[in-house]
Amino acid sequence: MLMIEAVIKPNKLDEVKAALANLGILGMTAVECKGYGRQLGHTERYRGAKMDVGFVPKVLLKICVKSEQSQQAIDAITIAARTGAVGDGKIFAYPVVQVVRIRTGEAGDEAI
Amino acid sequence: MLMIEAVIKPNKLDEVKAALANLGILGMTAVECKGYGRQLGHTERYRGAKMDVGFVPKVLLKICVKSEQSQQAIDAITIAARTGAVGDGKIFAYPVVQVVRIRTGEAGDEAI
Amino acid sequence: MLMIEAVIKPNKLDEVKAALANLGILGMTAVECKGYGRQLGHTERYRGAKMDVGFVPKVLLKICVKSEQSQQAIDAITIAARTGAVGDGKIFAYPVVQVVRIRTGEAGDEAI
Amino acid sequence: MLSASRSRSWALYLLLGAVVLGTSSASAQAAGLTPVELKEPSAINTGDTAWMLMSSALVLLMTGPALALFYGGLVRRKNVLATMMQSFILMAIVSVVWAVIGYSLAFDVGTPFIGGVRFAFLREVGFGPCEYAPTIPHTTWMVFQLMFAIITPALICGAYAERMKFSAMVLFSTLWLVVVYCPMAHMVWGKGGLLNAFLPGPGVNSPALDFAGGTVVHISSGVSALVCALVLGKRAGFGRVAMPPHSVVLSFIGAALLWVGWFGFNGGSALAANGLASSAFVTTHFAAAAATLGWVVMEWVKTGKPTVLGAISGAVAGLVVITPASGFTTPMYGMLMGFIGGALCMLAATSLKSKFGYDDSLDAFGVHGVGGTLGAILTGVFAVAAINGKPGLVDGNPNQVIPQLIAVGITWAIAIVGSLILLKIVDAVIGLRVIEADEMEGLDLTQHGEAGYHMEESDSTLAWSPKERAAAYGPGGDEPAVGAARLSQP
Amino acid sequence: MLSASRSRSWALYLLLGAVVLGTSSASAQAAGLTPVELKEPSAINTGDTAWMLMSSALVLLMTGPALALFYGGLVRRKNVLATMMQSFILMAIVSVVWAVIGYSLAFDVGTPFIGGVRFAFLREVGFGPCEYAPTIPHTTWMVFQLMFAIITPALICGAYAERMKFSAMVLFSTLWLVVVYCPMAHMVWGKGGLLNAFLPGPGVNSPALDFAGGTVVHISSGVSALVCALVLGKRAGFGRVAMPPHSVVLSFIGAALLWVGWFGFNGGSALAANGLASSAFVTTHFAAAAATLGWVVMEWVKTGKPTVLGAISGAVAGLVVITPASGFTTPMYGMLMGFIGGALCMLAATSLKSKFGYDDSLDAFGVHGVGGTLGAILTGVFAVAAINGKPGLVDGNPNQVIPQLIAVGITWAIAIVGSLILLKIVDAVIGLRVIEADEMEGLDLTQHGEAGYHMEESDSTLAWSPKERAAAYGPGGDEPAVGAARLSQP
Amino acid sequence: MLSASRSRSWALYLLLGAVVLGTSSASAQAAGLTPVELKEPSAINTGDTAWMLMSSALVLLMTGPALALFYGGLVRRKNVLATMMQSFILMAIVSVVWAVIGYSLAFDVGTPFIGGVRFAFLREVGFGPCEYAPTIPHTTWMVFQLMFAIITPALICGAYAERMKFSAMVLFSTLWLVVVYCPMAHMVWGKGGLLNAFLPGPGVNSPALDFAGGTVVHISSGVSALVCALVLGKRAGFGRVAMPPHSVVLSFIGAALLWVGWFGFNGGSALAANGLASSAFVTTHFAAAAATLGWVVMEWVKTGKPTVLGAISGAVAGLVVITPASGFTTPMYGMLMGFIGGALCMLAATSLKSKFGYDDSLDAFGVHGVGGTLGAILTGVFAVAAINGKPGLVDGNPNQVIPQLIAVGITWAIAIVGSLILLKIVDAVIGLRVIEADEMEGLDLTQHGEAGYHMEESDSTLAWSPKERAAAYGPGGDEPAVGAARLSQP
Ligand SMILES: Nc1ncnc2c1ncn2[C@@H]1O[C@H](COP(=O)(O)OP(=O)(O)O)[C@@H](O)[C@H]1O
Ligand SMILES: Nc1ncnc2c1ncn2[C@@H]1O[C@H](COP(=O)(O)OP(=O)(O)O)[C@@H](O)[C@H]1O
Ligand SMILES: Nc1ncnc2c1ncn2[C@@H]1O[C@H](COP(=O)(O)OP(=O)(O)O)[C@@H](O)[C@H]1O
Repeated sequence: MLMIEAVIKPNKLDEVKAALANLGILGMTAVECKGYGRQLGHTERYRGAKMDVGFVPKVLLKICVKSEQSQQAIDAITIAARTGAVGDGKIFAYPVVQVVRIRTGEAGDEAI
Repeated sequence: MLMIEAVIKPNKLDEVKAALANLGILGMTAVECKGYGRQLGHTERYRGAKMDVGFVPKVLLKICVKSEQSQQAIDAITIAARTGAVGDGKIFAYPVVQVVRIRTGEAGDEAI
Repeated sequence: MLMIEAVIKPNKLDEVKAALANLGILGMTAVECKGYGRQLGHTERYRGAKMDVGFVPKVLLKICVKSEQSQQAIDAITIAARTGAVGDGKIFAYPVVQVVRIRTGEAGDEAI
Repeated sequence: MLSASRSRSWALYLLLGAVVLGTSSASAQAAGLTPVELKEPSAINTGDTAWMLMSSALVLLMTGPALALFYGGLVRRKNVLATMMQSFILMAIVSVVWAVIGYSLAFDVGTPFIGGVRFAFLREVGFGPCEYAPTIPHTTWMVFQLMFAIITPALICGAYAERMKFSAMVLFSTLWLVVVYCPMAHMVWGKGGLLNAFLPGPGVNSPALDFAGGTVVHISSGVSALVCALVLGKRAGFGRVAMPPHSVVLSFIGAALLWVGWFGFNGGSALAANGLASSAFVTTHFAAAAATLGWVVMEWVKTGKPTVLGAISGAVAGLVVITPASGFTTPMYGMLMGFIGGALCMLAATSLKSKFGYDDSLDAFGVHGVGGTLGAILTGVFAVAAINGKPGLVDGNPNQVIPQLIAVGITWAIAIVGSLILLKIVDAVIGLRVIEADEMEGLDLTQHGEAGYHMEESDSTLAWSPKERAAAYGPGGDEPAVGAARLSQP
Repeated sequence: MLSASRSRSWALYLLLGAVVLGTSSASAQAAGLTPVELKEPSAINTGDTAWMLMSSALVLLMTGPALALFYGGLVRRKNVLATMMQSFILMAIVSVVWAVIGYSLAFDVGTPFIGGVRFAFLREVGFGPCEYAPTIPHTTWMVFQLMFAIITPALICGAYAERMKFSAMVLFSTLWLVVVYCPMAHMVWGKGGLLNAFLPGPGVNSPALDFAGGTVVHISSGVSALVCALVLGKRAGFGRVAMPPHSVVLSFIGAALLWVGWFGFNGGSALAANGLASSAFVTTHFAAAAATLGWVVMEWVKTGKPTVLGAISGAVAGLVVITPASGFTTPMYGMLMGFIGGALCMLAATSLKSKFGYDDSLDAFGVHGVGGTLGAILTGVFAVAAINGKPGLVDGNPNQVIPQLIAVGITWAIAIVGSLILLKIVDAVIGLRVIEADEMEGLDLTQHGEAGYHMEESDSTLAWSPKERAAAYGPGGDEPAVGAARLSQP
Repeated sequence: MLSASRSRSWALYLLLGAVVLGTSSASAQAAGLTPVELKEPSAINTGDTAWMLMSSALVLLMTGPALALFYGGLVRRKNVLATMMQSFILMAIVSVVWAVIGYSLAFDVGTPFIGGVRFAFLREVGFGPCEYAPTIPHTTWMVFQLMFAIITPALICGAYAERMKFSAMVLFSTLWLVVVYCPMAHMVWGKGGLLNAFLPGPGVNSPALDFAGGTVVHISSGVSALVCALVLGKRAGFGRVAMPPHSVVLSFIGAALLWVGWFGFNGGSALAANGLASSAFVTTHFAAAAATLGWVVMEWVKTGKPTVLGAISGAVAGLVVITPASGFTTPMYGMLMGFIGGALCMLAATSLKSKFGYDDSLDAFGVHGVGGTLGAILTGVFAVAAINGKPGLVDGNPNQVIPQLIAVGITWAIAIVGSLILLKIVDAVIGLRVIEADEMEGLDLTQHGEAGYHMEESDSTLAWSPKERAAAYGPGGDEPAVGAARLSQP
């Protein structure tokens, strides 16, 4: 099993969810976060004082998938989240050694 | 060392914490998140317009434990977080190759 | 490639960012979180009722780095985030099997 | 004759009194009471009318948004809307009931305990003044009193916050208005009321001083709040999980607006823009100021830190304590009363609850019950004849304390008995509390289907479509695997 | 003569009327209309003045903060400031325009359609009273009317929220004030105005009853709002992504303050602190209360849950409906009108939009257009001569409904034509909508460079320095790799 | 004799003047000044009283909640409660000090610099009017003035926000009231005050025009704010980390309420509901409107974006500038003054601070110091005899500018010297600033043990029990391993 972590633009969340749903993947966990990277933050002004905000609001999406589905899922996210502009985000994947569904106690692929 | 990530119902946080405290595990990090999965979100209504909210508020708990304690911890969480209803959440575990306690620079099991 | 997760004091974020910038690392993702550990929370009082708040606000910083840079990065964070007081936080590192830059589709080290 | 009508009234009362009142007006006249006199519109004074219209607006402001914010800030995020809604729906319901029958029951003459039905549906409530307030339109007097009738049941909300069903709260408050508030208002302020010090009836009278509603508003609501807290029981998790106010900022706005609005509450109770109104205004202000210090100093000494919630709670406590006395005592005595009130309510709010173990969630009793009782008694102590013709203990008339104690006793009795009976009835009919799962999820979502805040950056909050769900989990895939109940209301 | 001046006025009107008005005053006198009489300061009544100054303050309170909060809470977090700003900037701009020319166009005599320029730059607006309000300073009357002129264009904001350019909104509102509001105010309230029931001109007159602005304020703004919604089109993502109010709590505060402020709006429209003011105050209150129940009961029945947003929307709807009738009908009829209004606006706000598919974001039309129209018509039904000398249908005068319908028709026509032309002009000159990328990022950041909230615990929000960026990514490293536009305004 | 009493007064002053004033009343009479006359209650006018009571309520509203919100929104989330608390505690403390001695020092006759003790403990402050305001109760006048005394030290809070100890702030403000405010109020408004233009003493007099407190309130607080900013030094991290307002939404509510409240501040300063009150009301409104535009236009031109914080700051600046002139100039001149004021304060708030490098956190000096000074001078320019009998430069009296400049100079001098001395004393006694660790953690937690918001969904905020801790970490396990101090106050 693999955990895929995708940092995406907040307004792409809908499309990414739809793309994953196409693959039958509905389980995921989303966390609001702040991204630092190539994409510039914005500037706010309070009484004339410029304020460069360094981060860009992002959503960190965590999706645990079966190993055999992982490439498919990564590709789907990549396509759905892409605008072609800087700041589209990144996908990270790492192996998970155990997954448990709390409700039933099932473990492994069953639990995803 | 293993990192355990548990997505649980927010109001189970107390019980999970207590269960882990029983095992002598007090260090952990909690993140508010939104869960998508089998459990239905809720419906809000504004001036009669129905609004299906897709996510359910969850807490993502990260607990790094020594390898030999990991099964114990996972079991404890599973039991403490369980209500038996859909949406109880999931536990993911993955190996961690290095842990450092920032204050002292200690590394490895010492640092947990 | 390694994912470094550092739980640090919120007001150390600036220094940690600067230290990483020194190494040429600008890409990262920050999440507000609540830390439980050795460091005591604070006490609030509402109409005389004492309320011990168990957690301490922390920032969880996720930085994906090339394997050869990981030790350097961990050391830099350790030094920058250290005050010497309890609650300085922890660093966890784990291997990442795949990284994709959504914008371009590049994968692996290129994508970081 | 009178005592006959009185005992009849008591009987009515125990039968929840709201129904058969058609004859009380007639019986009152039989008892020798002249009906409330109505006057010509020419008697209207524009300055007094301007002041009383503004005072009415200020007293409405006290309920919405002031009290709604004060209480709304003190609850947890998941209950903020439900708590504010309680104040708002009372602005609506009490108004309608007041027009239909409430005003008449309170201010028509009748028995010493409750008024008649002459003014039902606002009949005869017109442009000209009435005997109660001879220089302003009758409608102005009626609407000023209405604003008091609105805030009183709204104060009780603090006791049952975060766990009472909305429907139960609506039913309870409506009945409470008719069964507890209207009789209390009649006794203290209605012509011929049992405790009325200015327009007493010809029979038994125990003239209590209550300028702006220490008994009618604060004791009655505060004591009823205690009953509610006891009958409903504690919130789920009370004492085990922390329940900090979700926004002391909101409560602060509410408290500051309460302070400002109270100038209309107390200053307006002079019913004219004169020296007495000004005196009541000033006395009210100094009491609030001193009470703020009283509470803050106490907690600074006891716990080492002066808190913001303490400061604003102190101000409210001071305003409660001075309410009955504001038009009878001097500003300097008012300051003293405020300081005592702030310090005492601090003790009440912080120690009574934990000592007796009830969950008066937002201290409606600790502030309004305790402060109201204290104020009613101290009014008998600090009244000064130079202000409003009524001397108290410090002005050489120790006797005034007696009718004050009687009024306190009667108010406690009515509030306890009335609330207890009404709660039992409502519990039997529709149940008082939400189910525990709903309480955990919060009243905003379960009672009203809304959330107080949506602070997410992302617009994506839409749910999976049933089709998507079915494809992934199979049909019925969202049913609980082990048959447990879904955490949501039926 | 008169008809000549009238047709000239219509011609002016179609030419957006705002420019050449210098002669209308003269033509009015030629038509036999005496100019607005000014009186000696000695005629001033202090009570009336006190009430009218407070009423003016209350009506300003309705725009800022009340309406700003009501609307600001309903939008998404990323647009809260931009939405509140729309109300605030109108407090500034409308005031200046009013002093320069607006007041004169509305209240100087002129043609039946628009006033002259005698009062431009506030000339002759001094300490003494004027014919419109004979017991208060002319300045007080002028500023009371100004507060109405401020809130009217601010109400329209609800229709174009979350997508209109700030500059376009400023230009549109300014023109709208002169082209739609001033003529409407003149026709209904100006001496010699076409629809004026109290100071009619000597020629054609269709005396409509509009006590406090049902046509002038609510229909004109509500219908213009509909036009805006249709011309601007839907918000990006409308119907596809959820757009819940980001803070019903803010909206609640706004609604409660609107209720309180409306006492000045309607009660103040009596222009004195008398029985009529009190009657309008009371009628207003009961209408709001009943309308709250009307909306809540409807949705409780239809959807199973009474909502907080429903309750506060209902109150506002009731206040809208009663506005034209508040000084003509009784409190009990007011309650009836309120209940009908609350229930009907609930249907309008929940079903009209989805049926016709326009995006009146915050229901400016659903509440003010529908409620205003309903109120204007019902005023002809429920007017009672005993209140203000004007009988309606229920008082035996079915004829009053006709001029009410005429007034409604004229207002709809002017609002539709005026708004449509102005929107086209503004669109041509500077464009109405922000680009979609800006709409996604939110108006707060793109129009004003600010964010409504900074709730992070950490102070660390500073950006990488250009040097750091260059070192890591190479020079120009932050340029899009594939040439796509950056998500930000140019 | 007079000069003797004056030099004695100065000596007193330098000794922080607050203590031995018992003889000044006597010495005043020796100097030929009649004491403040008291009148019969029968002279009271109900309209004037209604207006002044409402004005008093409006001015209190300006401090709480308006100023508290305006400032509270501008600070970081971790300091919101502490900042709001500063306003609230002053509502309490200033009131008590005012009753005990402050009112007497300001408004009893005495020397040209400070009043006597005749009215200490509100003696002789009764139902009847006094010479200052002959148609309203003395108590009303006293409480109206009190509301000014409350807001003045509260304005200073903007300069030392986010870093001053609560105890130090309380002590400093209390002393400042007695040592700076009371003498200033006496000089400008007190009978026989040095600068009093209406009730001058028999000796030296420099009659400055200050209708509602440009010098007494705004310059005195604004300049003292500058001194505070300089003495306390910058906030930790100032210039290095971003410190955006945590909620411009709160500040918006505050600013709008300030605008409304200011009608009582300036309009009420006419002390009657007459043409002058109306004129001051109107002039105030137009100045605020024009100043909003002044600020917004300036920044739109300079930075390309009109901001919401700019608009509300502009409004406040305009209100400050017009304060001294509101009852002396016309609405159109008021508009001009407002526009100049808005534009100038924009420059002051955005460039002065960075140029001189001090940290006037919320621009108390930039708005109140600069705006107040500008307004005081421009009052001498734009005063028009037709309004209030006092001509200025534009009305052919260039001489009026001189006493305005003198008044400005005296106010600056007193504010600088007084604040400097008091800050040094307070620093010596209890220290001005919190320790840096507390500043980082925030004043809410460290000074008051509270948090402004608890927005988490979860109820779980309870700490580990000592037992659990001991089991996991061993006894004393929570002690710092390397001996560093815990990030929390001792
Ligand atoms: N090395 C990294 N580790 C963790 N998160 C990263 C890393 N690099 C980028 N990110 C996340 O990905 C987001 C997008 O990256 P950015 O450099 O702005 O654009 P792009 O991926 O299109 O070049 C960032 O805002 C940040 O949240
Ligand atoms: N594949 C997944 N990857 C990441 N998080 C998941 C995944 N599946 C479920 N979750 C998280 O677990 C929570 C509970 O899952 P859900 O399907 O609702 O209930 P259950 O686990 O009881 O079947 C979800 O709200 C989501 O946060
Ligand atoms: N085992 C763990 N797993 C996950 N997070 C942890 C763990 N232990 C500590 N943390 C995180 O690190 C933070 C600092 O730890 P703490 O014990 O307070 O201080 P220190 O690391 O200096 O001993 C905690 O607040 C928590 O967020």
